[in-house]
Amino acid sequence: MTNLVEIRGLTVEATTDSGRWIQILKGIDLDIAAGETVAFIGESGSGKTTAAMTLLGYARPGCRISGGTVKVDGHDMVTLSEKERAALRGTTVAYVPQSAAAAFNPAATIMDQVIEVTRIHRLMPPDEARRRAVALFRALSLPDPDGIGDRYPHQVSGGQLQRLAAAMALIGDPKVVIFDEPTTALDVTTQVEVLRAFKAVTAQRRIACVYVSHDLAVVAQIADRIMVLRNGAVQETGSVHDILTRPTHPYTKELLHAFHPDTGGRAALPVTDDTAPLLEINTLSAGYGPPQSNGQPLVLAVKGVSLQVRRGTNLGIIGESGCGKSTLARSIAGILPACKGDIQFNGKELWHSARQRSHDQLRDLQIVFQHADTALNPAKSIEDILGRPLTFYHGLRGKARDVRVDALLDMVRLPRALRHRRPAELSGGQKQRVNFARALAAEPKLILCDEITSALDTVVAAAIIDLLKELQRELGLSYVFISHDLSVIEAICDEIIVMYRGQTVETIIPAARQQPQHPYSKLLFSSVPKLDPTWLDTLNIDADRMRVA
Amino acid sequence: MKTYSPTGILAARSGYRINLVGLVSFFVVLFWALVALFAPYIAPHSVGEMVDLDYFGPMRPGLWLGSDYLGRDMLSRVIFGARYTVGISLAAVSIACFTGVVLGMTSAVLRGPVDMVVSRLLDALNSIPSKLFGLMVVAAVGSSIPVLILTLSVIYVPGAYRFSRALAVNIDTMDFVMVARIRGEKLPYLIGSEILPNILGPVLADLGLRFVFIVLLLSGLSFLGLGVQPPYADWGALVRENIGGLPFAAPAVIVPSLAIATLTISVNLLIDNLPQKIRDRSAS
Amino acid sequence: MTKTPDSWTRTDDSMVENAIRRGANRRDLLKMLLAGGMSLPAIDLVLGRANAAVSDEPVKGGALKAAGWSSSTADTLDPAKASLSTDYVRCCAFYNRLTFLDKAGIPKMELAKSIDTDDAKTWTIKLRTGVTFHDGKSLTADDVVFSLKRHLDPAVGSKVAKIAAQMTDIKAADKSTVVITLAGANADLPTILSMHHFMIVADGTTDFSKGNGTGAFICKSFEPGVRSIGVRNPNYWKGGPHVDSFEFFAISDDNARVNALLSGDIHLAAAINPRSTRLVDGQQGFSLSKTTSGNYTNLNIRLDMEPGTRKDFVDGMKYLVNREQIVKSALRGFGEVGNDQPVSPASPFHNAALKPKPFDPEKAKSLFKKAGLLGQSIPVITSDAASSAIDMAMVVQAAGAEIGMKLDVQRVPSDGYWSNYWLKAPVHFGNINPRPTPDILFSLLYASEAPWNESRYKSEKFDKMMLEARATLAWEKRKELYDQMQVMIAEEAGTIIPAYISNVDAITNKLKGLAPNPLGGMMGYAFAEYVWLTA
Amino acid sequence: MKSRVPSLILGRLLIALVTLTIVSFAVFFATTMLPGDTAMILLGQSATPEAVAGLRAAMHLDEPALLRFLYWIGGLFQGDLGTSYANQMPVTTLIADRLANTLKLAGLTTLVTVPLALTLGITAAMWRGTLYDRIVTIATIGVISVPEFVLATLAVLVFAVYLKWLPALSFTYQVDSFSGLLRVYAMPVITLTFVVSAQMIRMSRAAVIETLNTPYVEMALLKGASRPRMVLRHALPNALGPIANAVALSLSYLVGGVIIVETIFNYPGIAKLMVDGVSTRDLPLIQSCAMIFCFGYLLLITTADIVAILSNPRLR
Repeated sequence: MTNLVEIRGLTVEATTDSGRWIQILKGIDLDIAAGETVAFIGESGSGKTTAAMTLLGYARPGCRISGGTVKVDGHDMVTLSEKERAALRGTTVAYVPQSAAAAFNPAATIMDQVIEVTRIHRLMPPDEARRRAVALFRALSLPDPDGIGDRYPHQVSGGQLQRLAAAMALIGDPKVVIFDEPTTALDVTTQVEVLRAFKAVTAQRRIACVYVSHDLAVVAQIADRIMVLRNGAVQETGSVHDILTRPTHPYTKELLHAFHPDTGGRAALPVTDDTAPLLEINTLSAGYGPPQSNGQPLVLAVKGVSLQVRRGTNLGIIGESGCGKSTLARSIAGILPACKGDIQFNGKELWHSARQRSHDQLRDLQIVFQHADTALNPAKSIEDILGRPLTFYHGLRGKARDVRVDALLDMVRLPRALRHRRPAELSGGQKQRVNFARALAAEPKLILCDEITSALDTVVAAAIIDLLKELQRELGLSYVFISHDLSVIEAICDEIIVMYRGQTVETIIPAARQQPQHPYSKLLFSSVPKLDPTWLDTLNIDADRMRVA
Repeated sequence: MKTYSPTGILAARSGYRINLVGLVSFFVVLFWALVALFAPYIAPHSVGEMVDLDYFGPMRPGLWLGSDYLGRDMLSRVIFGARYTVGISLAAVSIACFTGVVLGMTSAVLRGPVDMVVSRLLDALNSIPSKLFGLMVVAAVGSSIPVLILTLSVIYVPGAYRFSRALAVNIDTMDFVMVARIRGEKLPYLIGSEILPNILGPVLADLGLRFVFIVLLLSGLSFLGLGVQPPYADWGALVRENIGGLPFAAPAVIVPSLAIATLTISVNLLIDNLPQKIRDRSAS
Repeated sequence: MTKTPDSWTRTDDSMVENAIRRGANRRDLLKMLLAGGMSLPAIDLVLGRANAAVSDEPVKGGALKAAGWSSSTADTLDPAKASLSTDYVRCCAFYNRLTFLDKAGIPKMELAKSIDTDDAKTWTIKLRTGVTFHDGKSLTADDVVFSLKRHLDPAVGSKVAKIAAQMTDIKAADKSTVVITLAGANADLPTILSMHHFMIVADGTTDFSKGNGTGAFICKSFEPGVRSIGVRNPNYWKGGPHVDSFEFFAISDDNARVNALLSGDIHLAAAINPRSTRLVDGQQGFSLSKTTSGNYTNLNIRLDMEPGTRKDFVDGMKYLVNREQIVKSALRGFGEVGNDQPVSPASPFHNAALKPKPFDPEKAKSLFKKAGLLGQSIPVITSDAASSAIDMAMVVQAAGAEIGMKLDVQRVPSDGYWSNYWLKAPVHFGNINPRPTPDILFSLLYASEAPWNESRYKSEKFDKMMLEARATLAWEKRKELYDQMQVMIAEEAGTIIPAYISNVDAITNKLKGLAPNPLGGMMGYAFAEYVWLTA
Repeated sequence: MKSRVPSLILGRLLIALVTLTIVSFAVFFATTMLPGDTAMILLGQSATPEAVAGLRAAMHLDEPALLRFLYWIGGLFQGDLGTSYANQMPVTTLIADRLANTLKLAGLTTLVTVPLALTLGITAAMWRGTLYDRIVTIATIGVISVPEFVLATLAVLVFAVYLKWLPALSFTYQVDSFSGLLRVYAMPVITLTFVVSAQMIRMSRAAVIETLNTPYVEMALLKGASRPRMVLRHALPNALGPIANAVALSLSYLVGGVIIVETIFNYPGIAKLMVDGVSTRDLPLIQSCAMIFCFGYLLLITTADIVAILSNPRLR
């Protein structure tokens, strides 16, 4: 049997600032048969996306394919001319990007972009292309398949865009489709729909797929075989079943282990009812836009939420994107002053706006943002980033400050040598640790963690959660943990609040093995992928119907 | 933006990547800076001395760059002109960019009424053509070097403001600014430590272009009577006063034109090709 | 001329001209010149020049275009307000005066048929008859009375109100006779009336934008600061100008003006920079018309302020000014060395016996030392506003530097110079336009109460002599008085007049009939009606 | 989704109006602060105290500045720009022809410059890093480094004096045919093209390069699109806002900044008119010209802002 894709001895190099070329893919061999789905799995920086892109004959700026062959449908993408490669892109090999929101041109209609492949390669007349596109929209179970193409990318949701990106890839009838982390940015409930749609369409057309992901559970639902990558080298290749049940390589084992986070390890709540709550919120409302005649903002994102956090305990807030959980965090932190309700912190009423809060109140309540990339000033060294709150809150300077910076780096398990680096030189996990260390530098009583693990790989995220737990034991902190990822929240929180459309629908205490009651909570909890390869096929919920309800 | 091939890299030993174009530009700028600094020691004649009975004289031994419209030594005049062109333009561009960038960042950080008022005022200022503004200033307060520098600065503040404000607004949306804000940081820290380092690159590139405009406007203003006092003259004024020699291809008009071109082009190429610290991720 | 063969001289040019006048045809001349060893292109050049010289018969027709050097929205067709050369040129084209000056500086009759007086105090002016304005109205004494009386009305803002003030009574004796009575005797009235401001306009005119006069051209369009176009007046009493139309505008940029001439866009570029002469000289088909009238740029030291109160300083400065070098470097030879007094060699009253001060830095140095000012920094205000003043300042400054006298030359904008610095700064430059008589110059510039007494020169003796000369009708006697007064100015006043500046107009050789005039360049601004264009 | 475009555009227009108001204040009071007495300057070398006082009264110069400002603003609203001090003509008459000339020159220059500059800028971005790109970039800086009076004079010397192809002066009334138009406008337009296009080239290049680095352009590449398609279909529409801004800034120069070109080609435009006004202290004229420049600038900038708003479908 001749394979559709044959990769032999593939190496890719990247240039460094000093102009040296270093190998980032170190000799990869892989065959993919027609209709087969192979998943590339590994942490970020493992080279999985780079490897997938070579199938298109493409290396990102600053990179080059330096050796080996990548035969796709008989053509060696490495040696073809740029023009010949362009002729195969979209028709033989197609690509579904990680973030469809960024990959759609904001200035053109969706339909124009979906059928662009047919225009570029003159595959069919525009009318026919449009009919085909609508059929694909329908097959991918997109709402309003006839009208959605006339909209602009910003007018449809992320999950829909991800499916539209798939339609864009499929319209040229490719033999191979590369899915580059297509569901990573989506809510779990949306992820289920998208995965189902992908699986159905590719199976029906017998398309060979490369599925790039760091999420083993997702991969388990969709792939036939798994290739595990680390540092540009293949660690292990095998069928899904083999990898899940008989992993041989240590890294694979680590990956699997990260999937069963240690929910224990936390003592039962040190229930001291006599102490007043650290944070208490009563009927808080907040939103965006200019105030209306009724005194409320134009868009009300949080509607009368009340909650309590006791000293030394953690509160989890879960919900899908747009449910108001981040807005809630921002109004607690005073970034977005609430329009109604009151916040009690450490026994005192807090001003709604951070500007009016006292120095001490600001210090005691820290917030850590989701994206360490934007939360760390790229122009400053780690030392400066960590040193500033020390100087600002505690007046530390010179030697004393240096000592404390080192202590903080130790605390978050980072080598001290990193202090002179800049954020761009760190990995995602390292950045998030720095981000967290900065909050610790203030020596706060409460830290608001806004989706701090969402952008991280499973293994890294698990490590961060472990770190948080450890620090809590040492420092007696409290966390408010905001996430859409149930496993993370379950791992660390004493109490979980489920938010839906700006309101709390349910409070769950994991230690009590309590099951969700509210239908939305049920959906949310059941949408979290399981490592079981049959999970997706046997799941009997209909997310779309649920959302309409 | 720069995708020069790695062959242009000269030295990696210093830990900085140095570009050949940048190096050459640096030496040209350095050359003019030294000329400006040591003008009195290297000029063969005094700047006002008439040494040639002819005018627009050709290059010849003793008068290496020919003579100007009054028969003065062009070499000496260009050497002294460097002082004014380099000095005034540098001072003006620094003041303009400093003021503009600080105001721009302040507006971006404070938003609201401050932004509104400053933006409108500077927009209004920007809408008055620069040469006419210069003319009005001369008419109102007369001409001297401080007035000249200040006028040139004022003219270019709105441009620097617009530019830096647009950049700063983008930076201001980043979470790290928000973190600093809810830490309780005040304006000077926010603009100086959080925003400025992140817009410095584009601001410098903009400064280079503005430098060119200031050098040119300086020559335009000398045309309106606002300029360096004779017998001294900046390069633009030298071109202007000797423009009559253009039909004869007199060195008196060509040399200062070339001087302007070499300086302005080098400043820009230098900024575009500043040495970059090598951050080698593979080394970690 | 650089393009002619070395052996070819002006005398040879005149030989060819003579041959043509005698009736030689082109073939004869070719033979003659080829025999003399000339190449064909060179011959063409010589023949062209000779032919041009010979064709001095006026030709009718053509559209004349000329460019002056300054114009603005303040341009006016009101003669009383005329202040720039551009205004004078237009006024000369559209209006007439009672008198005008010929090239020797002698007043000739224009609209006046005769001007008579017995005591130089009461003057009777007989007007020409049969002169009509452009709108068809005939010229009468009332028009003249109106035109002259306007200058006395402060609301008009006449530029010559001061001079006109001496006309205490102006009345029409009959339809064609005007009688003017002066406050005091003044023999120069016919010359005064030749000034451009005293152009005759129609009685009762308030709107001057039409340029309704008796002149050679009828105003077709006038846009202040842009241009004006006049067309031939078919009823012109002098018998009409040669050209069909006359367009005048200003090109303020020196090089642009010369380039416009060289590219054939205009026929005359007025007052070109001396340095541009080389460019025009080097081109075939163009020539220069040089007029040395009384225009001068002078260095003024106010005698009533430091450092001018120290006589030694003033004298020292007079020895420090290198007049020869100013003529050579700053004026490029287009000027004559001046002797520190305002009456130029173009005037019959010029005192040629008064020698210019020599350039003597050592003497200057000792005088400065005596004044106690050697080594001190003396500010000298200069500006582009006074022509060549900056270059002159450079020459004096360089000379001062040699002997250790530091002159701090301050260039100020030309805009506003005349109201802010001139007459005000202790040491500054001025620029004086030609005036037709010594009396006007003296009463304007040197009399104790003169409005523009640049150095604040005060001398009762001088004032008395001025009045005496004004009333003196005998030419010899006046000349004697004026000679003495010129010596007084040169020795006593603080005005250093290093040179009389030539006005150089560049013209295409197609333009004929242009001659110098003591009232200024472009034939005293009146060239349009006298010149003609050859094909 | 409700369209935000009308309210955004209205906002831009309001901002422009506010700026214009500030400008009118600034212009009026700045000009009245010019030293030198108008009456004295008008009378020139023959100003006597009586004559000056007479003229001042005749021109209402003796009234307080605030009152004159109100008169002036009132006049502006009725389209009356006042009467020129220098020659008693209505300023409207003085300006009308000059403004038309300025607009003609600006319009023609725009027609030449904008397509040229954008083509160069965009193609340089398209082939960035290549020899072509580097030549364009360096030539651009080189061109801006030459003073415009040198460019203009050189053009006259070459094309008018030596080659005699074109007239040295631009006589606007000689435009009676297309070739006449070319002859009259060729040199000023060429000179101005050099002056204003450099900035546009740089800015459009930078704006396109910025968008070329986005994921959707990479996506287009992975769909098999050619370079021109990536740039023209994907990068350019999203770079329209900054490009429009750069074009507007450059073009605003053409309204009031062309003194030198007007002087050298003797082109009767509005910039020279204002210079005249300053030297004769003709306040109504200066104020009117300044207002026209500011109005032109604001018009262009506001148009650019509106283009940016309209080109952004997220706001539609």
